[in-house]
Amino acid sequence: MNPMIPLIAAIPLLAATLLALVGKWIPDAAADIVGMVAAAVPAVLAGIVLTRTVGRILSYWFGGWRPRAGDFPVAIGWAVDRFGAGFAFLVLILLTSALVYSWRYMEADRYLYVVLMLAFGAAMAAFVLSGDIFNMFVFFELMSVAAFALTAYKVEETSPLQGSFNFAVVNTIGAFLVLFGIALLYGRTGALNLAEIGVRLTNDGRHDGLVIAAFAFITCGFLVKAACVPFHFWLADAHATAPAPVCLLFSGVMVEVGFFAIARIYWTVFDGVLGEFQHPIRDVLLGVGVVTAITGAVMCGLQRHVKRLLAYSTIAHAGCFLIGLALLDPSALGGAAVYVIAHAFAKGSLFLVGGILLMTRGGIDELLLHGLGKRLYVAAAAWFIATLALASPPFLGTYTGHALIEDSASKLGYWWVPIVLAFATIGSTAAIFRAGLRIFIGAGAGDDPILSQQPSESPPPEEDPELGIMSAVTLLLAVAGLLCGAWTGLATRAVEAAHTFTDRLGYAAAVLDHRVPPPPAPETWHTTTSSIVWAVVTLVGSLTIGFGSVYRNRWPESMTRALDTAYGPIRAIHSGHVGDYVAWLAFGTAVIGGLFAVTIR
Amino acid sequence: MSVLPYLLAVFVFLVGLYGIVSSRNLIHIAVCVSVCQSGTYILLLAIGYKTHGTAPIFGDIPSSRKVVDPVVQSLTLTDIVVAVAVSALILAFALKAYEHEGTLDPHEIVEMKG
Amino acid sequence: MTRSMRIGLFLAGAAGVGFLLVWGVLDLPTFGHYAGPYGDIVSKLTEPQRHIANAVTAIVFDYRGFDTMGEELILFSAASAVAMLFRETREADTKDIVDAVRADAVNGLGVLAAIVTLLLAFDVVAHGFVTPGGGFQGGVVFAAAFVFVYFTCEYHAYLRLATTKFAEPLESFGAGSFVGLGMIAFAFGLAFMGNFIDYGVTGRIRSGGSAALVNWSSALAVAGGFMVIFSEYLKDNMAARYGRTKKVVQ
Amino acid sequence: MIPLQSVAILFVALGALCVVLARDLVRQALLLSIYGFSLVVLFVVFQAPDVALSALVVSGIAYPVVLVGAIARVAAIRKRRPR
Repeated sequence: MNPMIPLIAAIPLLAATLLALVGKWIPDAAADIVGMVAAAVPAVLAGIVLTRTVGRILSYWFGGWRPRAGDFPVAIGWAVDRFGAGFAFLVLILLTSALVYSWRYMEADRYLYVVLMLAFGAAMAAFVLSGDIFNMFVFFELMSVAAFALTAYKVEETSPLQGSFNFAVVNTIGAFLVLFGIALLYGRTGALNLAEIGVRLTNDGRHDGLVIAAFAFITCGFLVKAACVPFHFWLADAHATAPAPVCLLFSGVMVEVGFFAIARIYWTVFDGVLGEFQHPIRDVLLGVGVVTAITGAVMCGLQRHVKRLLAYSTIAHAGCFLIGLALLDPSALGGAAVYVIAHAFAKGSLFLVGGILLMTRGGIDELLLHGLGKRLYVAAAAWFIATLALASPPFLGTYTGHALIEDSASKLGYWWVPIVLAFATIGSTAAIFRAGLRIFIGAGAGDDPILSQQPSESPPPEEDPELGIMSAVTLLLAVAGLLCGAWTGLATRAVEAAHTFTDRLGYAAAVLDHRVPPPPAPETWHTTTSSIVWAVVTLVGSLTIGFGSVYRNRWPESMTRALDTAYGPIRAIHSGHVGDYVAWLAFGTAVIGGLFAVTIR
Repeated sequence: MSVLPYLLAVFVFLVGLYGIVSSRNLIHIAVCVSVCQSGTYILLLAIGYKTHGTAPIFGDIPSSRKVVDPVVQSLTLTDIVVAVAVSALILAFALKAYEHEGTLDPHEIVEMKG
Repeated sequence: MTRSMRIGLFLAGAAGVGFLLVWGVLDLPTFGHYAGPYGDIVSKLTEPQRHIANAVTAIVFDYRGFDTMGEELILFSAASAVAMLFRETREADTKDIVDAVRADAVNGLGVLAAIVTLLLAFDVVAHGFVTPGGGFQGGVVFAAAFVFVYFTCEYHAYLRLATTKFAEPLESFGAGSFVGLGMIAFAFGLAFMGNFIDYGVTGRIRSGGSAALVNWSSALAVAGGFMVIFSEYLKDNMAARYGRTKKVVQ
Repeated sequence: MIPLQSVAILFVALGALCVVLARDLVRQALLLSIYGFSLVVLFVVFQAPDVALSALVVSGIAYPVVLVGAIARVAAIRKRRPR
């Protein structure tokens, strides 16, 4: 057993508690340094572990309770595969970047901010490495509690406490749904280890109400975290309230943790017993993904609050991730994984630019910032590079992810998937491009009647901010996001890893019988013509529509009015009322669960 | 009759949800969240119960005695701590919202929509 | 959305969720007929393997001790977050507030009650492996002893005893030592949270090996965490009542 | 199922309903404690003394202090704010 595995989570957690112990008496700079080290060291460990997971699953048993081959696991075990280690690596890299960026960004009680960030990052890393369903739940809650707290960090400046409150209530209820699912599974199988539950469910073979309800509740509970329609409402509120470096983690990895959880639990637990119902499950999840992608893209175009705009863009991309996952195909899943990586870097960079705007210009409203970003050259460069990365241009940014998902979809007969991906990408990227043109170039009109007005955060702009480190991190992330797509080796490795990830029997053999599963066949990258065509379409579409919408004042008045009327209902649904959100949560769970109930017989 | 404890868990959970949806007060919502959560305790403990089983403490009973499942009890203990922590946090948000907006009505604290 | 629309939407959803839940629970083993192996296996193991009489605490602090570590960290994060949210009201703001119960009998009883409660807390923690109880329950009772002082004596006396200067480090130390104990096992060449102390005799206070240390550190973390939460709420309350909060909108 | 369990179940169900339907905060705080104690009884008859003890300290100490603190705070601010 490799002691590096638990240290990935233990180091940041220990550092968080120590920092809380001495934080009052040490200077802020020391707290920052401790935080960065405590995030960077486990990042390196996760990287090392990642290199050791080639075609293998490393298990780790806490307290030394390693069961003998074939015995019942009585304690908590982690099972680290490529995806898990890679995801933990991504989380810790982003955590380190966020903490480096915060060096100059955060003010009061900095040590508490660092403490909560470390707990947040460590919880996500632990969550993706865990192989025990209740252990996953515990770290899911730790991640949520730290996230709730972080949204409210700048409590004096961001008066909309709405964001934190709605976030906390909706996500807590999502966690209850997961817990109900866990309880049902425990009642049937009497086990908590994912592999053991999977084996027992498959041997039992019943796919009755219990299994369907458990699957529905666990899926819907995690879809709340993954911000899928109709569970997505909290996300925009939380992002608009949270500090920029926290948003980086929210959009970059926290939302994706929800998808990771669904994928992990589906392929270790339900794949056996529900395997023959792949078709209905695929169709239901695809439906949710499509609705999410379209809603996110449409709502994104209506925002002028930059962080809220980026949040809706995350929802649009979340829909695309769900489509990649829903195809239930290793190649599409690998595509979703590289897509997540490229998106995390690019979107993170955009949020960090938002933070720079808040700090130097004292505002986050696109229209109010019109032309005010002209002299922020590095930030502007980062913004446009990241926009390009999200537009999925050929062989850059999110392209490889898109291509893998699209190819696998057309192989499975879902010819319309590329259209949805293109719509979501164009809709969201056009809005980001539009905001960039307005803020950094000063293009177009300073008014747009369609965009919804939000109370803007208005911290006093700092007189002489030192932007060096902040700009460097921002630019670095943007470039990383763009280059991800150029590295096709990453995509092929992700597909190989996805083969291991989706191999239920291999996982069970590795965890319960300590056998090494056969390594997946090596993959090669095939560029298809259609993927390049679609990449050009999304790129050109994003840029044209983004450019066009800057000049909305030159559009015919009747068209603007018609658009405004058409957007009325969807705007009204996003009401900001926590009761509405919970009502939608119940309704969405009923619809998704009901569809599973009707189709899985 | 023998499914009554399970149905109780479902009932408590749904009642709590109803309270959240229909509420006009943030503190009331925080309390309803904790009611919702108690539904999960009940379900867990009901699953692990054994007729005529005793508590899983072997101090003065022979280890061959039939005992109820200790695992669900430990899960519930964890769940309870989580519930208190989350409730304290949600209440703190509610208080802060009150301080800023001067109201506890979820309808009136809405500043962002659309 | 109007309130009635919201409730209508919810009732439609709740009907579906309720149907799913009932459909699911009806397929569970009948109440009273727990079937799964996990609990039975662990019940048989705790005494021979770990010399712990109380199977629940054995699971909480040993077999699934790692979950409990996560749980203490949740409490730790929540307490830090509450402290962060109420940071506008500092202890200085409530320094010269006099909020006292002026009755000797009540004061005396309060102190007595506080002492008894403290002893009870230690008892609950110490006997966690033998009787129901353990770090969590004892920790809350420990924090409650301090609240007694507030209710029966004076706010200031409470503040002096349960000052955040004491409670916050206690909490962080507890949560930290939990993680630390996990790592100490590495020094003995064991796995994270492995047991490195002999198990003692079943039924005695000192049984359970290093799970006993874990029990105590969780008691510290819980006591500290709840003291922080209680203090912050009371402090904030005092400041609001006696007009020292700076920020009141409108 | 023994009769005691049925009674406890009935109490918990009624308690949950009362807590949720009470719109007055003080009344709700009181009802929450009573509901908490009904849960304690239920856990005892489910043979879960550890959980019952936790529920006892939580509903007897933690929730009341936090909740009453919150309600008192709201009342204090409301009193000071001219309306």
